Amino acid sequence: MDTATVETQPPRVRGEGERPPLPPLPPPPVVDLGFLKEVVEATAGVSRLEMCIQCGTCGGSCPSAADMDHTPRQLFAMVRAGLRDEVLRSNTPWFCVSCYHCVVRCPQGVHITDIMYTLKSMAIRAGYYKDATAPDFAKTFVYYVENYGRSFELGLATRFYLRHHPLRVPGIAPLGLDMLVKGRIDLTPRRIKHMDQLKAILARAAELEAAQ
Amino acid sequence: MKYLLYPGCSMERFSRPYKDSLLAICQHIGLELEEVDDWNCCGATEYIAVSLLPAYSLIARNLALAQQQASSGPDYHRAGDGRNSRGGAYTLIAPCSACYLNLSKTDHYMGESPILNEKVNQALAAGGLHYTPGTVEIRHLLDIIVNEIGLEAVRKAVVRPLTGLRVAPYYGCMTPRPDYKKRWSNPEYPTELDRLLKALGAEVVDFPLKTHCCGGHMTQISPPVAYELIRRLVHAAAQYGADLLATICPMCQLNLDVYQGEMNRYFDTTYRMPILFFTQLMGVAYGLELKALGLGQELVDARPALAKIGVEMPAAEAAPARRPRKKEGLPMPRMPGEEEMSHD
Amino acid sequence: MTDRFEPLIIGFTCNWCSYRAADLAGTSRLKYPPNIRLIRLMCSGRLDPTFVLKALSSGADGVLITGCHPGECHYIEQNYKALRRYLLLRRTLAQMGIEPERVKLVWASAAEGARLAEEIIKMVEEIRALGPLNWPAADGGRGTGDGKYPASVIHPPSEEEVTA
Amino acid sequence: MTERNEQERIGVYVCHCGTNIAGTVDVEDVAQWAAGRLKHRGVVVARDYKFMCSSLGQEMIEKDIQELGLTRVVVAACSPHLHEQTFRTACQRAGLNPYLCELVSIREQCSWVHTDRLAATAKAKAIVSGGVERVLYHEPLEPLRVPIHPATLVVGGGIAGIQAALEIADSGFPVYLVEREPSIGGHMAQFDKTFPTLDCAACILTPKMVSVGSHPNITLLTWSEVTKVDGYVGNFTVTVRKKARYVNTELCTGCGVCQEKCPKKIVDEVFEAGLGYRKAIYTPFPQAVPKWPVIDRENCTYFQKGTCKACEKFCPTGAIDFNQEDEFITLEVGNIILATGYDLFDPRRIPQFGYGRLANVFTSLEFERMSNSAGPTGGRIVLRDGVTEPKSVGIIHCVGSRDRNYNNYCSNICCMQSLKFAHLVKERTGATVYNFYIDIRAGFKDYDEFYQRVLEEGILLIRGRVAEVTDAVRLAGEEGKLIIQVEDTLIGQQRRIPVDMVILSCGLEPRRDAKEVAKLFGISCSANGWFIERHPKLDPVATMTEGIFIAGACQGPKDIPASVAQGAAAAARVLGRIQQREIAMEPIRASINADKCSGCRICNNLCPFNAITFHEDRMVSEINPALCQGCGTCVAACPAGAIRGTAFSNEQVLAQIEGLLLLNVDGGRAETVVPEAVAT
Repeated sequence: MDTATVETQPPRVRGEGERPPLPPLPPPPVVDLGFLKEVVEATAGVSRLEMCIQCGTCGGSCPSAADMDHTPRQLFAMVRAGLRDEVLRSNTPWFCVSCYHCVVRCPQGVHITDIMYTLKSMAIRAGYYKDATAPDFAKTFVYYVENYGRSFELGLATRFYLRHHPLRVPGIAPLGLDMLVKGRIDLTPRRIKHMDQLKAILARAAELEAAQ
Repeated sequence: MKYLLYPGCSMERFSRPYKDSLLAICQHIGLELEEVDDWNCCGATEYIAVSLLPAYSLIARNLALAQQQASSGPDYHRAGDGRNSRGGAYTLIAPCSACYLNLSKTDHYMGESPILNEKVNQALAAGGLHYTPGTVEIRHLLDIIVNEIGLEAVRKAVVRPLTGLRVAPYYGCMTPRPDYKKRWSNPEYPTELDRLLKALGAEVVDFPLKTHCCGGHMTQISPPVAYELIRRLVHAAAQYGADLLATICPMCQLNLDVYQGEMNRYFDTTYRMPILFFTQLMGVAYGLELKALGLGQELVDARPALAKIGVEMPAAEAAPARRPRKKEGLPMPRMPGEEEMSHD
Repeated sequence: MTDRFEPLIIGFTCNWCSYRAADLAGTSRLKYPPNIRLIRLMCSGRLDPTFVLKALSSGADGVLITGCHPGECHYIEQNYKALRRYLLLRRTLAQMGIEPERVKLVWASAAEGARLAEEIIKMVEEIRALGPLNWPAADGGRGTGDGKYPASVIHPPSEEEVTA
Repeated sequence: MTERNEQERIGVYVCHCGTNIAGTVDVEDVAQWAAGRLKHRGVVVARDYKFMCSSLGQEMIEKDIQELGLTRVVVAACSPHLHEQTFRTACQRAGLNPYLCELVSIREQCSWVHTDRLAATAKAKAIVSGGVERVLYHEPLEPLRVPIHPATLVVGGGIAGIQAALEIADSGFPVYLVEREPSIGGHMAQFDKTFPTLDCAACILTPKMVSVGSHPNITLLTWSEVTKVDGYVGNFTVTVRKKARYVNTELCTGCGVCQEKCPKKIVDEVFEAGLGYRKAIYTPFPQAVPKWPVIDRENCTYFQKGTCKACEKFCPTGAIDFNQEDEFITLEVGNIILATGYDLFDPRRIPQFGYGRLANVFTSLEFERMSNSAGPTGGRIVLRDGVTEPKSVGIIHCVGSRDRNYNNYCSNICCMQSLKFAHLVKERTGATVYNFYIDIRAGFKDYDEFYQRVLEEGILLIRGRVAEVTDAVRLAGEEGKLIIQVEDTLIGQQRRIPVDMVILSCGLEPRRDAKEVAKLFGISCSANGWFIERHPKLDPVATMTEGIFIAGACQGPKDIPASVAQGAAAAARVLGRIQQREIAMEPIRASINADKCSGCRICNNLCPFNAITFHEDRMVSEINPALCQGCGTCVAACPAGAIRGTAFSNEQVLAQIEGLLLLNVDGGRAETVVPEAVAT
């Protein structure tokens, strides 16, 4: 050990003999304590997410809690803890059926459904979801709206099913046939008159959102 | 006096019976409706998950169009008409729950957040439009019938009371909740549809799952999740001895009716719970022509239920009922009142 | 420091309700702008309209009168008398060419610290929008008529400024 | 500038209040500024000090008064409602009339509500300046001495009211105890066991009730309500409506034959919480005090149909009197204690818990009655059918409490009550018991020990607020049960727990008529509807209105020990007053200068206390200082300026306005001031 090395060592504790340096500490877990604020700010209206008292009313009320990676309550605790990646990878927001039961029952008035929408769009942007079914359904839906101004069930169903549940198409097809027989499905999409106007509005909105 | 109508995409085709029957009963009771010209999709629950501002702008275009159309003439219904002074917000009827919620939510948040209001209007300006939050009041058709037309008037118009028909009133989620304007008697346990059905003479089941979820878009994304939700509802309706279930939302009707067969196949069950729109039942009670009400277009045959009150539909009108693959084996014990619907 | 106009508001409070609401706002650490200075009276019924005119003529840009909610007066019904005087006073102000909005009556119970704070915030903004008061009549008092002094004085002057 | 007395020597004292004031306001600067810029107004000394209310701070003021010959004192510190008395007393000790001291608030109204240090300091200077101007017009006063009537009115005969009444009566002073129901006892009389010791409520309450009923110093007025309150501290005149009992209490022996013979049976919504029955002539429970029954007119066959009179026929002493009428009596009292209690939250407002729809969902009060051995089931814990013992019971905490949709406060008693229920169910039925909680709050003496005991008994605690209670089955095994759906937050999973019985631990709410009662007695309610105490920590049983005290749950949710403590505390406050024989009051009164009075009589109709009389002979009005309450409305109305309001004179208020607007700076050379704005 040459003198130069000794000098760069931390100062010795008084009264102790010379000791070898301590090994380096492992890095702390990756947390993003600004995540809560980010989620709150990205949600329209007043989310009150910071008011959660972890009582579990949401998780108890949720019709699809059984299929979620985390209950909504756990997800909010994770948002608070700054576990950004785990939150955006969780399937929980994608299993939210927008039933608003938790919203009206929440004793703290947290706008849970709107927070789920926020987390969904954050997850899409981050490209973090592991199962693309739900995001793709949303995107397919958006495709029809952006091109026709209306949703189109048949197109939506076929486009989406062929991609995600090709094996289920034969099972579902008779159902579609039934609908056709009953006159409940259009074969071609309908387009609104002023599609150009809608496109202009959506384009401007997208610009404004990107600017944020 | 006219009411503005925002029908929504579902009403155009797959929930055509809803539109047909609502137009029929509105014509019958003299409620004049006028569609918002060139309306576009409300985005359902999908658009907002992809991007926020475009979603609100998409919805706001409809509000702006409604505002423009209503302010062009004097004879559109406004809030407070007939009760307080004139000059309130223009009434816009949205019979679909998702549309109702999305339109209400956009109006509410634009009013609550000046930033959102400004941005949405910047986007609308690109299409030459503008919307001032609060100028349009979004209301569900059920709300209009119960609170504007009034149950007394409904009762008077009944010529074929639904006496003896046990109906489970089903509201679904997005109409009574989150209820920004506190229009409904309760977001958990509303009574508007219950009271309306009673006025039609039906025997109303105190349906505990009346505002529980029908599965929403889960039929597309994760069918097993949706089937489970459909099973719960159909089972509870059967448990409570309902002859049929009345809905106020196209999505609920679609999931419970069209996917009931798929659900039966998935769980190997034999539920046969007819799902009708409340407007169809109103039309039946008003004595309107059954075909004009879109009856017979449902996938789970409603004939046995309606036969109970002496309403006969020509056989040709009804498509053959789909049968479950297997008939044996019930995962659930038989509930009181379930017998009469499992004979099919 | 900005060039923004800082109005000066005198607030009259009732010993039993709104003064305690102001105390509650304090104990709850609510925040409102420092443009208001409060005076305690035993009751809003004690408010002599002269007090308001005195405040306006001496440099205040607005006056906030507060009292117990109707029916909750500590002295049974004296707040109704305050209401009557207030309405009359606003008419008088209008006749003098002063915006009647410069004087405002707000009910606030002892429990409504948050409400009082909100009303103060609102009033400061409203008076700010109205701009400084140009007291029209020479009242024989001092420092009036120019519309500037001392309405915009939030800081009292320092010794140097006066001697400079 | 108004004329002032040139000889006054003023001392200004600015308090730091630790960092409470000094953290936002530059107190040193304020003191220096006052000394320099207000010296022309008579300020001879200005000091700042860490805690002005401390004995050292007070001594500093006293020393200055004596050594510098101060004639006026301004203290800039906290609210006068806190420390005005402290500084007045300090002045008095130094030989200065206490009313020559002015306390201005730069804490509640300045440092605590502002953040900008410059602006807050500036405002504090203005406030001090207002105080200096005002104090110049103060005059030496003597407090008003008001005699205290030795009798006390206690409203509400629950445990808090009973305790207060007994404490005062035992000290030898007369008490009127007014109770709305036919018997005293309140909610406590409905309970079976009391936490945490599990002693029987009746065993500890009945002796107290009997003492009240037989106490020579207590006049018990049950089946009665206060309808009017006149006067003020020391001398209240209270009107009480004694509702007709239709029973002559002179003759009635309380034998109970009438109740036996009465053919009309109705559900008792009050004492039995809807779980049991009573007759049309009834005492709510056998140990009722007083023992005399009442006839419930709305349900009595004779009153409704004109025939029956079974009670009259069988009464051995001829005590039934169908001709009785309501009676109004007036009481003279010196002090009033309100102990009006609480109402139970109505769980029908939360439809997803199923109360009212699902038979075997019970409220906490229903369960109290059920578990009471004198109750409708004789203490057996059974389902609504009255027979079946439950094999599993779910107890839901926080029903209607800690919930923004209903009441945002914690109802304080429910955790312990729910644990008590769990114990009773376990002990009597051996059923499986689940408690669903958000947090267990067991923070008082022996409470946590009780929690430990219940855990030992094998009660299953699930941390999670219940989402819904339903009979809509989803899984096998749920048939015929009530299913409690909840997220078990400690395992992060949604669970469905089938049980036979659900008990809703409902929160406590202010009485439905609390607002009207508050108005009647001239006190206020908080935003949640509870009566407001004078100070949340330091004066919990007094109110803003002199002579009116509050005790028990009418002030906020409270259990029995706390209610008893408050009842006793209120009694102690009243006894102190009575023993003083008189009370010193703020000498805030109006008086008319007969020389200036024009006899216009405008003031005559303004006074709600009828303190102003007009003397036809002299054509002047006069104010009776004993009746005047000092509101000052007449002062403001007198066109001749003949009425003077002590302590709030026109001169004082006008001077304070000038001071607040800084017209007095540098003795009035303020025109040279350069306007300066600041961002807030």
